[in-house]
Amino acid sequence: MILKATGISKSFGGLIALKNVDFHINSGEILGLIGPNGAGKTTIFNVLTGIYHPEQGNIDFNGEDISKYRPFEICHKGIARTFQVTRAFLDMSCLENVLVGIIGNNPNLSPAEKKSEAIKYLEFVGLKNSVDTQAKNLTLVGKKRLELARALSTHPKLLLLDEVLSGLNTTEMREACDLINIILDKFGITIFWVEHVMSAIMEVSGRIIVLDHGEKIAEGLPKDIANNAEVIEAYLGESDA
Amino acid sequence: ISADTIKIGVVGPRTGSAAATGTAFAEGIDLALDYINGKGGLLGKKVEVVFEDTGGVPEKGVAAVEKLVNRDKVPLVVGTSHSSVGIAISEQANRYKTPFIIAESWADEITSKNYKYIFRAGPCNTGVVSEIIKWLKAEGFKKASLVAENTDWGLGIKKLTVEALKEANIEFQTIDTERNSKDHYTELSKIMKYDPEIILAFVYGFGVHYFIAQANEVGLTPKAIIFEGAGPPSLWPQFWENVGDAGNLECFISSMHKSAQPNQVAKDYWDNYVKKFGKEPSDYKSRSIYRVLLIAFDAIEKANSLDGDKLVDALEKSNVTVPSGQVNFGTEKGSVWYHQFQPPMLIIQWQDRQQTVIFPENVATGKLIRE
Amino acid sequence: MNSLFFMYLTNGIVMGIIFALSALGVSLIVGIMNVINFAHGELYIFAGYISYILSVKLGISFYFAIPIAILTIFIIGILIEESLIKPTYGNDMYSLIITFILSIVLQNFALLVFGPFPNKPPNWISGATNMFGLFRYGNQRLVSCLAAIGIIIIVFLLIKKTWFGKTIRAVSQDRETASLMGIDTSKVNMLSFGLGCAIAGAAGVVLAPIFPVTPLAGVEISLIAFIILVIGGMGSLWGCIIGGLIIGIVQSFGAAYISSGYKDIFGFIILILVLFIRPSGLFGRKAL
Amino acid sequence: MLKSKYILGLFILAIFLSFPIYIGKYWLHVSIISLFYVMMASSWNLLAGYTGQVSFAHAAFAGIGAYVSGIIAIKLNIPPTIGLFIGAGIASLFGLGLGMLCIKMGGIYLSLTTLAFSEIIRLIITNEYELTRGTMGLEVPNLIGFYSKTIYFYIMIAVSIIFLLIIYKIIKSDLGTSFRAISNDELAANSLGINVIRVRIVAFVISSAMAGFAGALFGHYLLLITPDISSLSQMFLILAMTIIGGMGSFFGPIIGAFFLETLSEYIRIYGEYHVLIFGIVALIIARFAPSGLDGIYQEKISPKMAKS
Amino acid sequence: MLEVQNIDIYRGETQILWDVSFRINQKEIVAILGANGAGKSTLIASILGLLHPVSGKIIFRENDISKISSHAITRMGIACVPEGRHIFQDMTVLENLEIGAYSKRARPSLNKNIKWVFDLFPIMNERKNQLGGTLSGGEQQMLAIGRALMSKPDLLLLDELSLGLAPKITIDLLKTIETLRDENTTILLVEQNVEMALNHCDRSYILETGKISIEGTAQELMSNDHIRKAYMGI
Ligand SMILES: Nc1ncnc2c1ncn2[C@@H]1O[C@H](COP(=O)(O)OP(=O)(O)OP(=O)(O)O)[C@@H](O)[C@H]1O
Ligand SMILES: Nc1ncnc2c1ncn2[C@@H]1O[C@H](COP(=O)(O)OP(=O)(O)OP(=O)(O)O)[C@@H](O)[C@H]1O
Ligand SMILES: [Mg+2]
Ligand SMILES: [Mg+2]
Repeated sequence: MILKATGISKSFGGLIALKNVDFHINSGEILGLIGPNGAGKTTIFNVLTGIYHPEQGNIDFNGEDISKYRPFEICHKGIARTFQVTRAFLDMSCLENVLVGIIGNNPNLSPAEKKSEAIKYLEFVGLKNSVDTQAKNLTLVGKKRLELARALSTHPKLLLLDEVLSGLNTTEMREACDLINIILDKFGITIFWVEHVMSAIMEVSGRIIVLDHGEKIAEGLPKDIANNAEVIEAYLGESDA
Repeated sequence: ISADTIKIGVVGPRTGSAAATGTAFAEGIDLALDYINGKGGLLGKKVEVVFEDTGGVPEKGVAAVEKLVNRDKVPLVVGTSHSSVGIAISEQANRYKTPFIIAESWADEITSKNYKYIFRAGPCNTGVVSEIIKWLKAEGFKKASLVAENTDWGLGIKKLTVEALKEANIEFQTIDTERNSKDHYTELSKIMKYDPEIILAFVYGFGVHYFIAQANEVGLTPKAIIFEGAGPPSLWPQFWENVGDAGNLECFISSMHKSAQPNQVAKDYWDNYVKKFGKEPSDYKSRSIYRVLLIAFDAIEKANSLDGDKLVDALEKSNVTVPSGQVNFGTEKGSVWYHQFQPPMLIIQWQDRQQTVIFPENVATGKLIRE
Repeated sequence: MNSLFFMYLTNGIVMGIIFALSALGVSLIVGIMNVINFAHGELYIFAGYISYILSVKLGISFYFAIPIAILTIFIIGILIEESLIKPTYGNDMYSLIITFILSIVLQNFALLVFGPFPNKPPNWISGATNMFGLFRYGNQRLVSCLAAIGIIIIVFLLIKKTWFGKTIRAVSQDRETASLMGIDTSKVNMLSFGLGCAIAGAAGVVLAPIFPVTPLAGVEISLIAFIILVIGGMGSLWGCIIGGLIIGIVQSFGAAYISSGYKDIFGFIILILVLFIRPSGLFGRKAL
Repeated sequence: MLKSKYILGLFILAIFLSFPIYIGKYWLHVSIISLFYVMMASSWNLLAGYTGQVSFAHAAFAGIGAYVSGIIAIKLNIPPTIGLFIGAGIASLFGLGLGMLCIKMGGIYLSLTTLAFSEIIRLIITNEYELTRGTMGLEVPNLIGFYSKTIYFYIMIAVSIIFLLIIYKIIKSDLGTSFRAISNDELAANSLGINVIRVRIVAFVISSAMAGFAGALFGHYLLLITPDISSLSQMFLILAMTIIGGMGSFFGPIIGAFFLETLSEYIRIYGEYHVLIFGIVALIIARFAPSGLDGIYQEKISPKMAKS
Repeated sequence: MLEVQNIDIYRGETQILWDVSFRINQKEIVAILGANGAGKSTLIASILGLLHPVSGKIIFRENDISKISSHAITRMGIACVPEGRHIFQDMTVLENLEIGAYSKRARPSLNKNIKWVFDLFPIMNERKNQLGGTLSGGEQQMLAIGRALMSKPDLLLLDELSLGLAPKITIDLLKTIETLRDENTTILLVEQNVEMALNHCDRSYILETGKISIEGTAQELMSNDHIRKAYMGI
């Protein structure tokens, strides 16, 4: 087990975004997180990465409680993420964007090493031709790829992906899913991801957690989740999509 | 040294909050140049003035002198109005061995340091305070509030006044204020509480206008008399607009009044001013710079040289007549009076928006009016 | 002791309201455009000068002088927005720098044109009122204070209750999307900057009879306004009012019981305290 | 290409170093003042131009450095050569405190808070008459045993070069990249492992230490320090120089400082218009050439020269 | 209703669209499909007047709108759900919706429309006083759609409708769109989920690297091999 969260609660004003949520992530797995809009998925990510501190509960990451750490400390511990609404450094080139992640975690490399590392990740996500492009000139999907490269460059043990597939067509989605599998296999990075695209999440994830109104309503293998009545009711709807 | 002109350096605040003084200086310079060049100049050369800005800030004053001495190579510098600027410049002028004649920096420190190259032909705090106390005694004031701005000048003159008031057995309270403060209700309520006969206000800035207007609002005047100890604020053009009827019966100190012209030079100055600028001088600062320039001209003439040491000799022996009388610099070391010439001061009261000289008695044109 | 205490309190409140009015214009512009108008104080001063010139030099009744002055500042504001601010949209820091330079330019311009003396339009009303038999208080101050309250209320209604208010906020947050809602964003920006300036102008006109204007007095006005802004929370109208009152009252009592020399410092001390306790200001929203 | 640039640089430096031989006392004085502004504008640029933190407290830090060094020289007889470093140290401590206070909010809050801070410093200097002699100004001792403009000139050059080297190192280093990342998106930088607050404060502390050192040096040169050193008009000059030369560019503030100081000598006669002219020049450049003189050179002149 | 005639669009120096032409008739749902970076969003931006074509024309109801500024275009009855949502972050949900009804023609029915949007997305009603920027991703998408509907547009442009929405919500929305069409709103849809888009549109255009490559009815395209392979992964 790489991460174990127990009794996480978080509210905004009167709104309870997370209510006593327990879950764990096994190392080397791909864990999916689904749930209706506003269920609290992104909030879980924000809590795991220290952007919010949970009001209750603790988060054990490799034997250490990280629930009070600040974002950069958590990153140093080995959790990286992408943002649902992308947050690239718009006035910097793709290369520099990735360099930031390397500087933050591996400051002792030589400049040349840093650069070649950065390029390696950009190539991996398919931005080989955009190394010197300003991030603001990328399309939405380009920005998502960049976020992925940046996240990988921090050498995480656990990678949180927030809707990286949205905005891709089916073919592109296939490629992306392959990429995710490679990240797990080649880099050995555990993955925890949020996605609304059922076909992908069911196929790629080993296990899935379902959240609704800040509470965990189901957990299990994809095929069980797909047939869980409560999940269908709250989230999937009865159609075939 | 330029072949055909003699350059004299003048420093004064042409910008900043006392820029009005700079304007007055410029007028005085014009008149002094008309006078000397009309007479054929000095040592057979035309006289030229380089007027540098101090902005009322010591550093800028120092920079101005740096330029006058090193770039324009003037033999002597006159002018300035802020005490802080005067102090800074006198250090530097003395270092450069360039004679410096101060017009309107009142701090005692300037002459009490007894620097060889520094002269003052204008009021010093000690002189001003003793004049004021004489007047207070003559009028028989018994209870005073002393309001002083929290600057070098304000604090300096406050200290002297406090000692003098104690000596004169006049009961008093002291209150500090900001030079440019606009709201004086707090200070005024404290004064109300104390209920003095006279308020001595040492504020060299617009603050005193607000003070006078607000004193009237809270009902402090006309029961008590306000005396303003810096001179110009009560003479600045907008005085009446700013204070309205509250300005009536206010008293202030000045070194010049139309009716108190001690000599022909003063009368000529007044007439020439009116002729040249088509109005009467609003305050005495144009005459102050005129005064020091006349002294400077005379010294160059007498020394027949532009050498600093010779000029100092000539200045020490000066007996030229200027609008405020005959100049005599003290030469005995050890006090504020060394190289100091104190022009006579007048106490003036606004009576129906007219200036009435009320002290000293020999030149008075009227009597102090109280409510 | 008691009468003094009430005098300090009253004066603190009156000054506080006056401060709030002086800060309202900047607060509005920050709130809706995310632009700090450093030249705020100078526009205030200019309005004072215009009303002075109209009423004293040209003998126009102040009933006319006041609206003319405010209108002039409104137009000046629009010109500033069109010529200097427009190109900086989206770059908060750059607009800050530009308006800072502008304020220095305007100060020195005023110094050349109007001279260094304070200028004061005539009082609207003379005399003083005896307050509860405890102390006397200048009538003009009371009237200016009432006018300030009036202006503050009008601005509140305008921003909180009208379409115009909603529109300017939308534009401030996302120009492009606002234009997709059918909003003419250039016009709205122009008008809202003009409005902020006009409020500065209104403050200048209302307060000039009590505190005559000088070319350099704008700096103090801006400083007080900025302190209020930080204390109250950037762009919050309520913050602006509460911040103004706090500064007014603290200054009044501080000058009375501690030292008049350090009067201006009390505001700064409050500022530091607030930053310690609530970095985003009393009414500020915490940015994510 | 690169080599010829170096040669040009060395050539300019050589001309500069030989100034005392032929430019005369007065222009030497002007050069010394320009060098002071080079230090101030460059260190301010490090903060404002590279991390986007437009601080208005830079002149105040110069004031702190100058007063600390001056006061301890007078009251405690500490030699000014050591005082310089103590002054810079105290200034950087204030920088640290101020940084911790307002850096979290960043942006406009930082600007306004630093503005307020600089006013506090000015007020305290003015009011703490006993210690600072208020507006009268504090007379401080010479840096070394005797007074020589030439020696001051060389000291100023040496310190300027050291400052510029440090700044250059910083902006080309990882710290420089972090600066830019933070000014782009703080949260994202934080999530990528950058300790945002620390990076910001580091920038703040370095630049205030530089300002403190420069201020102290300047004070000992003028032999006089007044509250004006930490006034808003000083701040305006620093800002105007940076803007005119080019904000966020390495050479910008250097060009700007020399440009404005020289201009200032030529428009001296127009006393009242002086600041107005500076302001208008700065405004025009800020509006029409936001990247300043250096930017104009890079965009317009340099490519042409490359072509021909 | 809308006719785009041979437009060329640049962003800065680079040309993004080449000689693009298409038309939408009244009461029609037209889908524009294409890979990432094909230029779909750019096309929407140029209809909205955010970008102006270098050559070619855009005709909306007999008016050439290719040189008009965007606020004027939207006032003519065009609304959009922009890519990336662009919610007014610091305004409440309710205020966001009200701003959607800014145009004169929409204001009278403001309250009615708000109710309609709340019926469509009940969660918006629950969150109505929350600031737009703090909504979850999907909630923001709903708000963006609601805001566009507030103006009762004649032509509705939807850039990536289903982005970030839960499957259930997406299904409901597509039904709503069909209802809207039946109520006389014309719809231009940009979608990544090609299969879904084709299931619900009348006609469709395929945009490939800035050029229209294929057009046809939904059924025609569904059975087009190239499309099945490149976009539907079949
Ligand atoms: N800063 C905040 N202030 C107030 N409410 C918030 C804040 N952040 C999130 N919320 C609310 O918390 C709830 C959970 O949000 P979250 O972003 O976690 O949802 P989500 O599961 O990621 O949804 P989606 O699939 O739409 O992205 C939402 O209703 C949202 O409106
Ligand atoms: N602001 C911009 N400046 C320069 N180029 C841009 C800009 N925005 C987009 N582009 C480029 O224009 C091309 C088309 O982009 P557009 O956003 O229209 O594509 P799209 O079809 O909507 O793609 P997606 O499915 O990723 O949203 C892309 O190559 C992109 O890199
Ligand atoms: Mg989410
Ligand atoms: Mg797109």
